[in-house]
Amino acid sequence: MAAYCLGLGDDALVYAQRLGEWISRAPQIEEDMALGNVGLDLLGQARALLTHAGELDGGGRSEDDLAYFRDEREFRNVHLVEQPRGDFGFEMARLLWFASYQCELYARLTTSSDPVLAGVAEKAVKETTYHRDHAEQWVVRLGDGTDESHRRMQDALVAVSPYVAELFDDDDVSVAAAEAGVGVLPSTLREPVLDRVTQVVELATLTMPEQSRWRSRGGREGIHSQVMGYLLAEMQHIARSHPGATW
Amino acid sequence: MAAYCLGLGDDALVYAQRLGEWISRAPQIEEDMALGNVGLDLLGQARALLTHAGELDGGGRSEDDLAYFRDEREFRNVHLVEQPRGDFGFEMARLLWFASYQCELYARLTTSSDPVLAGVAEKAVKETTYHRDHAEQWVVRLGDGTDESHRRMQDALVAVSPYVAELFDDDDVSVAAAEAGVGVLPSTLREPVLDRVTQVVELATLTMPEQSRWRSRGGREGIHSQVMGYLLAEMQHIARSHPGATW
Amino acid sequence: RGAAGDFDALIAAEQRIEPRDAMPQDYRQTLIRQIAQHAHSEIIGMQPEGNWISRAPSLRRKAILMAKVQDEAGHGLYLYSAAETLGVDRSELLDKLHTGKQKYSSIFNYPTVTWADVGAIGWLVDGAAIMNQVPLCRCSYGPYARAMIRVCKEESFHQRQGFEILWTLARGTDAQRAMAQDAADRWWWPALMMFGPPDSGEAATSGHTAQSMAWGIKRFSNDDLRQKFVDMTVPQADKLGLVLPDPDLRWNEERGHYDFGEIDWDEFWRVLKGDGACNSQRMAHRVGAHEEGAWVREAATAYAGKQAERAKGAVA
Amino acid sequence: RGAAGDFDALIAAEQRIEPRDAMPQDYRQTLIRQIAQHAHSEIIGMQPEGNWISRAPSLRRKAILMAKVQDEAGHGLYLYSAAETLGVDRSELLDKLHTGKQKYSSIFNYPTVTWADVGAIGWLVDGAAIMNQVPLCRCSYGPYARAMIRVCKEESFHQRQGFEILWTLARGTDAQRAMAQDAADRWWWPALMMFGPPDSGEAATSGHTAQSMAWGIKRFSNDDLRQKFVDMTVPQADKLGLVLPDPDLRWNEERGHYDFGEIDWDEFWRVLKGDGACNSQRMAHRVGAHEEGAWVREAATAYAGKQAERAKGAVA
Repeated sequence: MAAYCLGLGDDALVYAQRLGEWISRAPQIEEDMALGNVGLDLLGQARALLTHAGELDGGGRSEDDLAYFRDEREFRNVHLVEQPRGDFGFEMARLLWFASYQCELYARLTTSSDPVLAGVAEKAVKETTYHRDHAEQWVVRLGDGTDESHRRMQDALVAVSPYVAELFDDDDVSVAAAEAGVGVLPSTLREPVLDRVTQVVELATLTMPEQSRWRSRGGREGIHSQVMGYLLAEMQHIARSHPGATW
Repeated sequence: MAAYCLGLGDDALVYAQRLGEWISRAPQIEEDMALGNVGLDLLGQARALLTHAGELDGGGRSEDDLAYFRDEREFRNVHLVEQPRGDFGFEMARLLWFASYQCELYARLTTSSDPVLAGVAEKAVKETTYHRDHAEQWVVRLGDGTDESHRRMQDALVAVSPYVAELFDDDDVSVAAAEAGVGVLPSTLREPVLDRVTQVVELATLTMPEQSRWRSRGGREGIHSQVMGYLLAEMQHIARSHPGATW
Repeated sequence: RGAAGDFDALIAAEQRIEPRDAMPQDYRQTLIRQIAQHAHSEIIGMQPEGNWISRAPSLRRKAILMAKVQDEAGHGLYLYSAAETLGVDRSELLDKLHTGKQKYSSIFNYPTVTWADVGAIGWLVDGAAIMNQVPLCRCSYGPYARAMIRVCKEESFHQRQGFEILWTLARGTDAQRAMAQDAADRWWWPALMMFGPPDSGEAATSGHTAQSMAWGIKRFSNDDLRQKFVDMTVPQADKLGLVLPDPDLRWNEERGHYDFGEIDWDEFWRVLKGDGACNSQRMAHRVGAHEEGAWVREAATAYAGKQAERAKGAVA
Repeated sequence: RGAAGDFDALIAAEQRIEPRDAMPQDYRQTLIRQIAQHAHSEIIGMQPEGNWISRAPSLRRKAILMAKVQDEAGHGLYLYSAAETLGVDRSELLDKLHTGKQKYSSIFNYPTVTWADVGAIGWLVDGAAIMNQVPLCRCSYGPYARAMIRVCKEESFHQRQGFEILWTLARGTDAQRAMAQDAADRWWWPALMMFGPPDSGEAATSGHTAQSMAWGIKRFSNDDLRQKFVDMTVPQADKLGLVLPDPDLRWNEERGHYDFGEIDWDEFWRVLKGDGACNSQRMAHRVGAHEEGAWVREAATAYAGKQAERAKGAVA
């Protein structure tokens, strides 16, 4: 079960890392704040989940041990969250999918047989509902805004689409977690998420992209895309430069 | 004297790191090779100089200890070499200045009272002469090529110019090294380098940029520009992730 | 209220001027310039600390830092709103920032080269800012005063967090202690410069300072505020176990204040005029973000327009 | 030489065909396609290893890796030159690469996720490439054969370097050993796929393979080469102390070869058709570099033109 929590925690941690890059770079100051908020919520989720994973696996590792002293192959996040910051349209497309996924996921996890996980989920449902609303509003605004924003938003949907299927892959860990009543089978989230996103895309006068020729795979097994190593180098460098230090 | 060698070594190391980024990204395959060659030469210089610095300071540190386990504040390179990869014009402008500087520097260092440094210089003079020629040819080609390349090359000269003065700053370490007959006073290199670059710029139908409002300072005292921390994070991450390992 | 003559009476009575009150054109312009510069400083000030969000060495520190930088965005928003009550709008002020017609605090042209700088900014830069800002909570212009009350509350929270970062470092490994001391060495003098050039004695009775004081915008001279800051900060440095980089710094029993050394005003003017380590970087970053976001703002406007049309259509 | 009939005679006599010799159109096209694909593979092959230049964990390894990736650029150049002797030019071939009309080796669509992958590519991928390429040193087309001689010499140097990386890791810390084993686990099967789909027995006597063999371009079937590679590599893995990820791998006394398990050809076809981890990334990177460099190439051409004009002017 530790591995299951790690997967959810790493998704949140890595996406928080990417969202942090927006602060001071957003299209308007309100958005610096909003994206910072989403990032902070995710960072909070990550801290709770990594702490819990550290307790469950019995190795006595803290949230920081897990965030800063694991190697790339040990990170269990999906590829979607590790992709580099693109334009604002890309971010809203990514957030739309990710928050919609998290929303469904945490709603289901509130009844997890693991009370800690259920507690995290309880809080996260509210947060991710806000994130999803925020993304939905922007996708609609950009899709139904100017010609340029329509084009960019459509491009963003296409750019994000190869990373979506992986969210719903039933990896061994999730299957075991679902069987134990702790977790949720990812494939069961697909339909409600897809429905909701499809509605938003239509409302935004956009079209769902066709299935891309390739799709991401393997994040949950620690096979990441090329950018991940650089993300971790940046995130971990100071902590690893001072082994054993407290901050 | 260790600090003096570190300064020269760090210049070479950090610029080799930046040039390495060109490999597989150059405008033509010949240039992947040429920039790789320049990078390799600089890396060779860096290894010799860091090794020598490690011997001189008596701390028993190897080239890898110095490259991978020093913090940003301990690096003594100028800002010019740490700047992010720009377009090919930017790289040729940077290489023009840097190789011209190194060329003069190493020509003078062949008579250093430190025989190891003199030996490094002997080899480096040949290498940097080739680097300078390469940059000169490209600056002329791009300056006197198409309208676009002329404009880009002129922009590149402007972009690089705030980082040039620092090459010729007489920091305490260089002054001491020059007084001891080991090193060269940087300010004495300025005129010949400037003359040579000016000639190339004119031949290229370009104009020397005016003095910029600001100029870089402090690299030799370990005050670097913002990009340096990220460069080091990337360069050092794997080595620092495996303390004590051999590769 | 409302008549032109009331302004002087309100000021004399230490009452607040409110947006709809009449006010001298110079008072308005001075306030716009000052509030805008303050807002710009918050926005530009996100960058030096934002530089460390991705590399913060613990998740707790990362969360605190993200929240802090986000608060600065919030302060920028309150302050732009306060300026807007004076009849300008935010986009106009941002344009002035982007074209260099309005300034931001020169302190943000210094680079953040280690993690300890995040602590030093909190402790010293926010500390100096608070010293400047607390009197502004009693500023004669109401909306500015109220914004400052809110800002100051958050800033003092940030200042404590900065202190705590340095406290932890100063009690950490040798490398961490050295990092903390190095940060104090680099930020001390720039923090003192934040109060602006000397304006005590004669200087204080003429020019900008005198006028701003008469208007109840400024309450203390730069030098008085600087002295208060030094007096507050030296004992904090002792508590941290850090040495401030000034050999002339010592308690003067007679004055009841700390004496301190000469400030390098050449550096101050050099950085102010654009030759600081980060001036052009800060502007390029800010202008870059603004330009890259233009299509988003345009889309939001276009969408709002369409929605308004639709609403009209639905009503009609 | 020169008459059309000579081609068959030269081939029959195991003599080399040279650029000015007459040759069947199909022979020419087959060679162009094969040499171009080979050249493209060298160019695209710079990326997976180039990914580790900036992060190589020692300066010595960094230098070796930079030199290796640079060698690959050099191989690309020889091979494009060899193809050019057949009457195409490099930019035409690059366009075909960029538009997906010509392929590169599918192995480069696998990601390099750890430093050990640099070792595994040298050991297994270069090892497999050499196995494919050594027979090409005797290829019937002269320029290709000569290019291959040079390439093979450097490749076997690279292969030893890759082996040495893994050797060092396998004798290093626990984490390093695990990294080496993980790399072997991930690269073994893709390396076996590099020899292409099965073509022994009946398959070998028909289609492409048969024709290429008759022309002296191909000398061994895919399956024969694969077997040779397995036979060569298994003892090397033992020497390294790494376990190859195939439970069916064992020495078959009778055959005098190693038996090995079933290859997942579905994965092979999936990756070949574009759904590998890095297909689109590799192409985007390559096309991006080419497009970003367009202005440079145009400038070089324009300058050369001006120089030619000036030379003419000087002569006239």
